[in-house]
Amino acid sequence: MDPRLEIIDQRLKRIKRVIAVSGGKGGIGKSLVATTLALILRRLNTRVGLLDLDFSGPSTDLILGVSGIHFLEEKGIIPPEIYGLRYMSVIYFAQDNPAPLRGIDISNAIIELLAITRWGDLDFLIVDMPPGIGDATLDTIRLIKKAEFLALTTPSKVAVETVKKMIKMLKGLGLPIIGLIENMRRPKSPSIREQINGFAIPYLGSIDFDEDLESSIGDKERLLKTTFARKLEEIALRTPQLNG
Amino acid sequence: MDPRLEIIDQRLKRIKRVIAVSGGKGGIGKSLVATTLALILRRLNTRVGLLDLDFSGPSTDLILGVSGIHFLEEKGIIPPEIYGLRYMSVIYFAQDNPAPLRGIDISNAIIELLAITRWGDLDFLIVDMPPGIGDATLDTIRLIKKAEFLALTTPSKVAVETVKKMIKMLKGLGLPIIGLIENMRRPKSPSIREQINGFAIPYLGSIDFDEDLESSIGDKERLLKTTFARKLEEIALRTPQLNG
Amino acid sequence: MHEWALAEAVVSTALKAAGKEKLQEITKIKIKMGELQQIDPEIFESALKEVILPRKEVLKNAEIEIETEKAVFQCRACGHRWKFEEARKLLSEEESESIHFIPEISHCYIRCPKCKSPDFKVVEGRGVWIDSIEGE
Amino acid sequence: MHEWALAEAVVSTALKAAGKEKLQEITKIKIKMGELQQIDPEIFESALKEVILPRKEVLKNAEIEIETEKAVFQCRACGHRWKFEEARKLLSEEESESIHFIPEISHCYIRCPKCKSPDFKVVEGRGVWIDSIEGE
Ligand SMILES: Nc1ncnc2c1ncn2[C@@H]1O[C@H](COP(=O)(O)OP(=O)(O)O)[C@@H](O)[C@H]1O
Ligand SMILES: Nc1ncnc2c1ncn2[C@@H]1O[C@H](COP(=O)(O)OP(=O)(O)O)[C@@H](O)[C@H]1O
Ligand SMILES: [Mg+2]
Ligand SMILES: [Mg+2]
Ligand SMILES: [Mg+2]
Ligand SMILES: [Mg+2]
Ligand code: NI
Ligand code: NI
Ligand SMILES: [Zn+2]
Ligand SMILES: [Zn+2]
Repeated sequence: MDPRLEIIDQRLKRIKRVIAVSGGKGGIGKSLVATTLALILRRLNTRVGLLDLDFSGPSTDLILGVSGIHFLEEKGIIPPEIYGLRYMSVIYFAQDNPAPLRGIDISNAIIELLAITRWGDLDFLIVDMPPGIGDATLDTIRLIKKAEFLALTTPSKVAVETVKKMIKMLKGLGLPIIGLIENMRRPKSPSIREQINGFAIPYLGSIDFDEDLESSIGDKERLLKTTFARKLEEIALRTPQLNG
Repeated sequence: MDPRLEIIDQRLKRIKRVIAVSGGKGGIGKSLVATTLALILRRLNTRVGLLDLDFSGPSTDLILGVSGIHFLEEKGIIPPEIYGLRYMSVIYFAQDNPAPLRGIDISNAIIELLAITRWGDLDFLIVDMPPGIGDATLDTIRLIKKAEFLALTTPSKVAVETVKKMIKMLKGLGLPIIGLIENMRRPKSPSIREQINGFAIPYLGSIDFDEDLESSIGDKERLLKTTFARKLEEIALRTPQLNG
Repeated sequence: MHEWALAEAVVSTALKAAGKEKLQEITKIKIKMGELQQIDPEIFESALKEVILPRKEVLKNAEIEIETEKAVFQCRACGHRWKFEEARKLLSEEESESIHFIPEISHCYIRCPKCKSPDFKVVEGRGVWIDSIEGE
Repeated sequence: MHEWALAEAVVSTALKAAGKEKLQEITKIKIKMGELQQIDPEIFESALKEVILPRKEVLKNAEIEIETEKAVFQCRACGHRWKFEEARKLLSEEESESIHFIPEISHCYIRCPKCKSPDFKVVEGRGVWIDSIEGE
């Protein structure tokens, strides 16, 4: 018997909502949305955790601009507070080394992390998902039973087709999808609203391509002042599942 | 004994070069570079194959603008010719359904595909890699012994840090890296040349962000006329490993 | 007839193993075939014979035994086990055919009958493999 | 002391299993510990006792047996097998510590001694698991 599987529910018991920022495709802004959303919710005075599940390409630490931090060991792992977020990432263990983990290893590592991390009381745990619908997604579904999915796409055909597949899979399982955010819209972008018709999931809004976002990476204060962050906050504020 | 592992070398024997378009990060243009590079090499009158290894988010079919194609079964699978490219993708089997495969399944599916596909004589096999350095990357290394890696990044911090890790892993194994291409450069982008100093891999050149690229997806002729394609061709022409 | 490609793989592997073991002659090859791959043993055997023909020496008198193993799935989400036999009834011909080529494609078309999850293991009956080789 | 978190997991699992089997009392728990996790059995046992204390009923007389299993790696690239014992000598304290928390992190710090590949399996000696529970 694997005792880790048994304890995970208990570890997550005192978290009210778990929001998995997903989309299937890479490079659509999942990490930026997850990190910024966590900071926004924190500013709204909720208790927020941020879990980076992208072991191959962890990015939330770069976006927050943190390095060299360490967690506390106290009857498990206590995520350190970074700008008020209880923050957990594989970087504590992998540092800046490549993590060439196969799916089976990613699955095991996620189980281990969920079994030993003590989040405490949280209103939100924001999960930054890796691309794909492989081990990390299937384990999020299997192990984090209260996970709700925030679907992300860009207007690009390749992104839209990929998020459609992900939504189809989640719908087939009857899992809760908060809705879809369209990121990196440009003036000439075709409307994706129609393309996702028939999927019967809420279209939460769009965020324009923001020329200043990239240079704000690593600087929390600047990040929160970008048009990107302001637009995301608007969306969060009008989406019941996304505000305290 | 798994007979598939034994036959793969033989299936790839008549291919001169295998180029794995990689980068670790998603959304940096791997699929666009892989597809366009394949078309460019074909136009230069070389015999080219294109293999899409991104099972979760196959994109090369969308970029080429093909659908409903089928392969020939003749002592194995014969990849159909699409615009002169011998083309293989999971879409022949998965259609437009989500493919929620764990790493172990992806690994098995890749082995199966390599064991039964008969490429014939090729000058180049271009492989469109999925994001990450998991099963698909590790199996490309393990099974396609002559694979050479074309590393891709954008100027973004999150992409650069990820490609660095991938390069570190490939270097540690002594594998051939053709060089690095910087994609989606914008006027304000910081120079990444310095950031990859010390990695001792050739900087092959940069491709600007191209406003017209997105609308050319799905139209091979328009795609080849984009600034993106012209810049990629320049890079290919001055890189010995990338021209016939 | 992608069976031919698999047959070629089996023969190559057998010959290599014979070389390693310094066998002059292979007298018997025992092959297991997972049901999931949906290969007709007769078609497979004739493909094997066709592949062997031009490389007769070591294999000329080899007896070929092919055994099919029933395919069984187990759901990772709820633990339920079920047979491909059952699942197959719900598949279109095209879907079956895709699984015939790449057994993992089952994750695109088959769901756990109890909880609808695509997250299952093929616990038995996947692929084609060499169970044993006898020779002298 | 993340050992406490694992001990808590073991006890929860044992209690759940006892419930399922309708055991009034657990007399023995046999735990296996993979060497890769580098847990001191004494520390782990005292963590277990601390966890058990407030939930005495079912577990009050349970004998706890902890056995460590040596960790062995096998390279997927070249097939070579080697022991964590050997690999450990090359690790810094921080690297060992990271593997202590998440055994898969070994792929960041350990390479096949023969071919340098990070693509290996932990064939034995990973994790903490309950081997058996006895009771009545
Ligand atoms: N709205 C936006 N405007 C401009 N750039 C963006 C926007 N959203 C994301 N990006 C950029 O896109 C890239 C990918 O973002 P990231 O969050 O890492 O995506 P993912 O996590 O989905 O791979 C980053 O370089 C990021 O700066
Ligand atoms: N040079 C470029 N200029 C503009 N857009 C680009 C460029 N390269 C890629 N893109 C866009 O970036 C997105 C991701 O490209 P894609 O090839 O799918 O990346 P990957 O395969 O790495 O995930 C697509 O929407 C594509 O149109
Ligand atoms: Mg990300
Ligand atoms: Mg791609
Ligand atoms: Mg499976
Ligand atoms: Mg492993
Ligand atoms: Ni066939
Ligand atoms: Ni510890
Ligand atoms: Zn099930
Ligand atoms: Zn090795």
